[in-house]
Amino acid sequence: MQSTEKQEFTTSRGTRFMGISLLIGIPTLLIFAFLLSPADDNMDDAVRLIYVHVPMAIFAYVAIITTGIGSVFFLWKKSRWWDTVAHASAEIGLILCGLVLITGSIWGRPTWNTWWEWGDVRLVTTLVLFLMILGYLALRQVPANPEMRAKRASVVGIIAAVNIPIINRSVEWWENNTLHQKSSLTDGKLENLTLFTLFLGFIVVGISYLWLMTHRFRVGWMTTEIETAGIAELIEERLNEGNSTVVNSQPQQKDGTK
Amino acid sequence: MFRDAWLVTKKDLLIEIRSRIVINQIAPYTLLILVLFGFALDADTETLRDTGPGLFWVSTLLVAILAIQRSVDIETSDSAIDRLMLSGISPTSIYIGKTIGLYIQLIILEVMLFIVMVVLFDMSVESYPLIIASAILTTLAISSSGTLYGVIASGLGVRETLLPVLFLPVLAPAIIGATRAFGDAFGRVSSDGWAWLGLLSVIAIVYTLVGMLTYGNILEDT
Amino acid sequence: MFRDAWLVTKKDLLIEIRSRIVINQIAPYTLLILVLFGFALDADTETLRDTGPGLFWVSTLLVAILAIQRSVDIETSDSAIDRLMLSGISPTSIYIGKTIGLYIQLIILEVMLFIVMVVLFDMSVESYPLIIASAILTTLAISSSGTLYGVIASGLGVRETLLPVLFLPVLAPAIIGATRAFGDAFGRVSSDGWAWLGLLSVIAIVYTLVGMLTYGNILEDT
Amino acid sequence: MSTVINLDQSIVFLGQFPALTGVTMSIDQGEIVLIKGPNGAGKSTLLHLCAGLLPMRSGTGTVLNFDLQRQRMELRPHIGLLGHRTGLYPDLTVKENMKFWASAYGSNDNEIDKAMAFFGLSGRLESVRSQNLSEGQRRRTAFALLLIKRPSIWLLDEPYAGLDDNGRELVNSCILQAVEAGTTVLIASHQINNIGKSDQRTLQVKGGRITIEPEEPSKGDDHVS
Amino acid sequence: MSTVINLDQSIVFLGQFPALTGVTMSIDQGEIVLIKGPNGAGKSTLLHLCAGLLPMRSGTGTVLNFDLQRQRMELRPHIGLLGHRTGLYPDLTVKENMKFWASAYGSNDNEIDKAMAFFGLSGRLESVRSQNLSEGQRRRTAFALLLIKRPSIWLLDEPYAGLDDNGRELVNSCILQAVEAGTTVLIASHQINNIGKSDQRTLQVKGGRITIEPEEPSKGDDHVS
Ligand code: HEM
Ligand SMILES: Nc1ncnc2c1ncn2[C@@H]1O[C@H](COP(=O)(O)OP(=O)(O)OP(=O)(O)O)[C@@H](O)[C@H]1O
Ligand SMILES: Nc1ncnc2c1ncn2[C@@H]1O[C@H](COP(=O)(O)OP(=O)(O)OP(=O)(O)O)[C@@H](O)[C@H]1O
Ligand SMILES: [Mg+2]
Ligand SMILES: [Mg+2]
Repeated sequence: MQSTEKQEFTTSRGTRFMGISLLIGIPTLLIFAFLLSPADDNMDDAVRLIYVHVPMAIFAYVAIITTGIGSVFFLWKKSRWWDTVAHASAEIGLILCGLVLITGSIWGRPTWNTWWEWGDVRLVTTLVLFLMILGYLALRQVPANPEMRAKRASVVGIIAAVNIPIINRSVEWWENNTLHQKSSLTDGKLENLTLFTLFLGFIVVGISYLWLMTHRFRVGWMTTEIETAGIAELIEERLNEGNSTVVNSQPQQKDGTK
Repeated sequence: MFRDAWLVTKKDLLIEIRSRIVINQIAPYTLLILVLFGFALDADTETLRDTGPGLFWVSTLLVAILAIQRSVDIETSDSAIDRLMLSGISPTSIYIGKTIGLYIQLIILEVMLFIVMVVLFDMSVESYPLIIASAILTTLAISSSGTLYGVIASGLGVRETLLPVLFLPVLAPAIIGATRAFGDAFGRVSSDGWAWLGLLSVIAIVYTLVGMLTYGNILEDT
Repeated sequence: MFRDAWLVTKKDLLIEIRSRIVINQIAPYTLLILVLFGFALDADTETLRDTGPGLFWVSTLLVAILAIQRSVDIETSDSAIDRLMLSGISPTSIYIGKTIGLYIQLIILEVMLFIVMVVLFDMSVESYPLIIASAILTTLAISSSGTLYGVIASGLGVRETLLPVLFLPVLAPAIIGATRAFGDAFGRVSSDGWAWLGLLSVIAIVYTLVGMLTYGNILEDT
Repeated sequence: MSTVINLDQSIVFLGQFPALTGVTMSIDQGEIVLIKGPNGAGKSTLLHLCAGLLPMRSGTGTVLNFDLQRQRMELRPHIGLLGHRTGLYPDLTVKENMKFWASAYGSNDNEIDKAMAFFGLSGRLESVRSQNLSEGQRRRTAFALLLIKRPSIWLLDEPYAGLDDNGRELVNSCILQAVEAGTTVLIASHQINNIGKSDQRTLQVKGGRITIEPEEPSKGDDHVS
Repeated sequence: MSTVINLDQSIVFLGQFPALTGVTMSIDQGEIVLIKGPNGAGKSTLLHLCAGLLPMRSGTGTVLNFDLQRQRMELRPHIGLLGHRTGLYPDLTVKENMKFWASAYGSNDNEIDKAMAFFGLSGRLESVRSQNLSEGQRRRTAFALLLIKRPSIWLLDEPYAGLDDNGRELVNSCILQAVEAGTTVLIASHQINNIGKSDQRTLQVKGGRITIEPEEPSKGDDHVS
């Protein structure tokens, strides 16, 4: 973090490393997904979406849970660091969650013959999660006292995080009524190469998450830094205003300050 | 702590009795919703009865939003909130008190709504205990998260709009569960309604706890 | 007269934009109502589509209540109403202005709600002219009676117990008519939707006239 | 000079409570009348009655020759009332508030600027939402609104509350200037006893009724108590 | 005597606006401090800060030995604040308002009766809803609520606004009595320059900062500006 104070950009050795790994990882994933891994027996080529769909779903959860943890620590330690973490993670969570919805819909079109199914629990709960994050970010956008806003947002973040288990377990609870895949990972029915590609997917999405996180965190940190830097100026203005009021109302008085 | 909470509850209920905003202005809408749906779907009363449970909870939730806003307005309209925060009543007590106040009002509304629905839609109840248990838990989830979110959405200069945006997704799982439980209690679906009570209790308890723990943090900076 | 009315409208809309009951905040709200309902009714999308028109108007009405309350609050919260009454703007202009302000907000809301509903519930429209005509008339009925009702309900003058008595019977026929018209436009019911437009226009016109004629009397005694 | 306010045995009820219990007074054009009286005496109610904002239960009254029983609507545009509450739109900025009312009153931009500058509301404050103003700034805005309306009668309810020394002077100079131009000014205030003009009158309100006529009758008329 | 309020370079933001731009002051127990300054100077904000109702952006401060950064919650019960707005529940009667707060503060019925009688609120007014009170009656009620709370610090923001002569005297006598008993009183008011006690201090607030220390330092301490 010290480095951010000196640097113009949000890059550092760590993120550059991650960036480079992504440059290598993403093409590799694509190659494995589209060329090397086999098509599924009943899902055909559409199965290839699983390599991004599932990792993104998992990391969407990770992102929101990170937001929750950041929020708890912010309320506890009152440290801006945690607040910035929570905020950054939520934004990435929103993107991931949105991508899960999109890839899922694209996937659903050939496999279930529909873009969207209201009766499906997984779909609806994922949408609900998406809306929760949207609400969180809407609250963060409100023009208000930053401290007050941060506290309120933390509470919303915590509530969103405690909903993750509920949303995740929902498939089990709603069992009778879902089109959506049940844990095919744990069934152990996947072929080796498929499994490996999926594993690769996890790693790539994971690094992407970390990479985005660090950048977004630094941007957030710098934003507050800039705001803090502006304070002196605002205060100067305010003091002058005080003086000018004095001049207007009591012209005989020469010295307002000190 | 509970003495203070009860004070706050009593005060909120007294204000409601005096101003009758919830009863006179909010309650009629729930009835209107049911009547409208009755007409809108008339053709086929089976459909109507199938929608009954969902309709019940969706309208309860929407009316709850109005009631929550009212509960916040009571404190903020002439900045009584300042005095409340200086009063020495702990935020947890305020939270509990306002939650109970809201709870009581919502339960009364639900009873009315329920009676009207059963009569209008001609529905028959198979399991009253299930109805009562799920209503108790869901209303707790609504009022505990509502009290919390009401104050989160207030005083930001954004007015009413933020509340539904934040509040509805958080309650969606509870409402879904409650709808299913009611569906079973009315004999409209074949799922096991009692299984849903587990979900509902988890949600109700978690929200109440989060509310009790974090309400103070929010009040700190009003 | 219309210049003054337009002033009032502009002012109300500006306040709405400032206090951010703007498109991007209403959108999630309406979306959520539909999502919740979509899930509450679960299983069967035919049922969902059957309820679509009713759901549309019920949600519109609910959001309208918020908007009406807000429209009244704007004037009464810090007794701006006194200044308004002393301003020389005729009560009829105030009434028209506030009605138009409400109307514009509701129409925007309805367009969004409509799009979301058609997409989410996967509904197909058979007759756009019917949809548009009935929406225009019903919204006029809601906003004209809502403006009038709002000022009555705010405790200005007449006792507030009058309000449910006045408003509900007043709007129920309009909403029912609109639901039927929409039902036909979506091809969900076999009734003749255009026939309902007659009822809707009568209601809209009568309410607007009554509002224009009586608003002054209500304001006179504040 | 012509009589602009004339009340005879006016009784006004607020809810079930007789806030005015028979007020008889007459006020001439161009007068400054100070209304004094303990809390709850009925001063604010009296001003609202004169503004045509309250119905009379019984009695008769005319303001600017409009009958208070039948012509309140016609009377209102000629009245400027500054109440305990400022009646600004909290979500709008000071400038937006001014602009809206200016177009309602038919005042032009020049008048707005002058009034705002006069009350020290130019510059930064123009674009502050009125909910964020300090108490005194809010009252200054309310007074600026009164200025751009240019009514024939000013009814000021505690006009000085919340204003600083400078603000009070500005208000006083406004009042004196307005009276010069023929405006009639009624002031209900606990804070002052005279506003620096000799021919002002003081009315004492108590229990919803005017109790004592001032010992220094200003123009030898028969202002019956 | 012990210092009850101590602020060092306190900066407070309201939204994006620096309402206090670095306030440094220290106030001893039992002092009466008059806070003066033009409209919008930051007086109300300063009082809210001392009440623990606003977060400090930077600087340090203690009130009654509670840290203003970390212990605002603990501080608040010891503060009595009378703001520009009275904070009564409009739908409840005067008596009901009193009773609710009394039980929150742990005061008994006797204290309620005494406070209400003292401010002339007994009798008819007891059962009037506070929304129907006159401005002065509402402020009297707010003051009565302050009395039954018995806080260690009184923060009075324009306490005299809307009060009649009698009301002002009552308030003054309350203040003097409270100070005798060791209460510290801060008053922000445009209306008075002294409240009849010789060892009061005056602080001048301007542009969100304390500008001039009074020439008559009350107790020889180093109240740095
Ligand atoms: C809009 C539609 C969809 C959404 C919102 C969605 C959402 C999700 C989510 C949140 C998960 C993570 C669940 C977990 O592991 O806890 C997931 C996993 C998964 N999804 Fe989807 N999905 C959608 C469509 C589809 C479709 C169409 C298919 C394939 C036919 C599919 C197949 C899978 C599979 C195989 C998993 C891994 C399940 C596991 O191993 O636990 N999804 N989806
Ligand atoms: N609904 C009501 N029920 C009972 N009393 C009422 C009601 N409405 C108003 N009052 C009483 O009517 C009187 C109104 O007086 P008004 O506001 O005119 O007083 P005022 O002279 O302006 O006082 P202040 O100096 O405090 O502003 C008050 O005594 C108030 O208690
Ligand atoms: N959100 C905001 N944006 C801009 N300025 C603001 C905002 N909130 C408050 N202010 C300004 O902060 C200042 C608050 O001052 P404060 O209310 O403390 O003044 P005061 O000294 O009590 O004045 P008064 O004598 O009028 O009561 C005002 O100048 C106000 O315009
Ligand atoms: Mg008054
Ligand atoms: Mg102030």
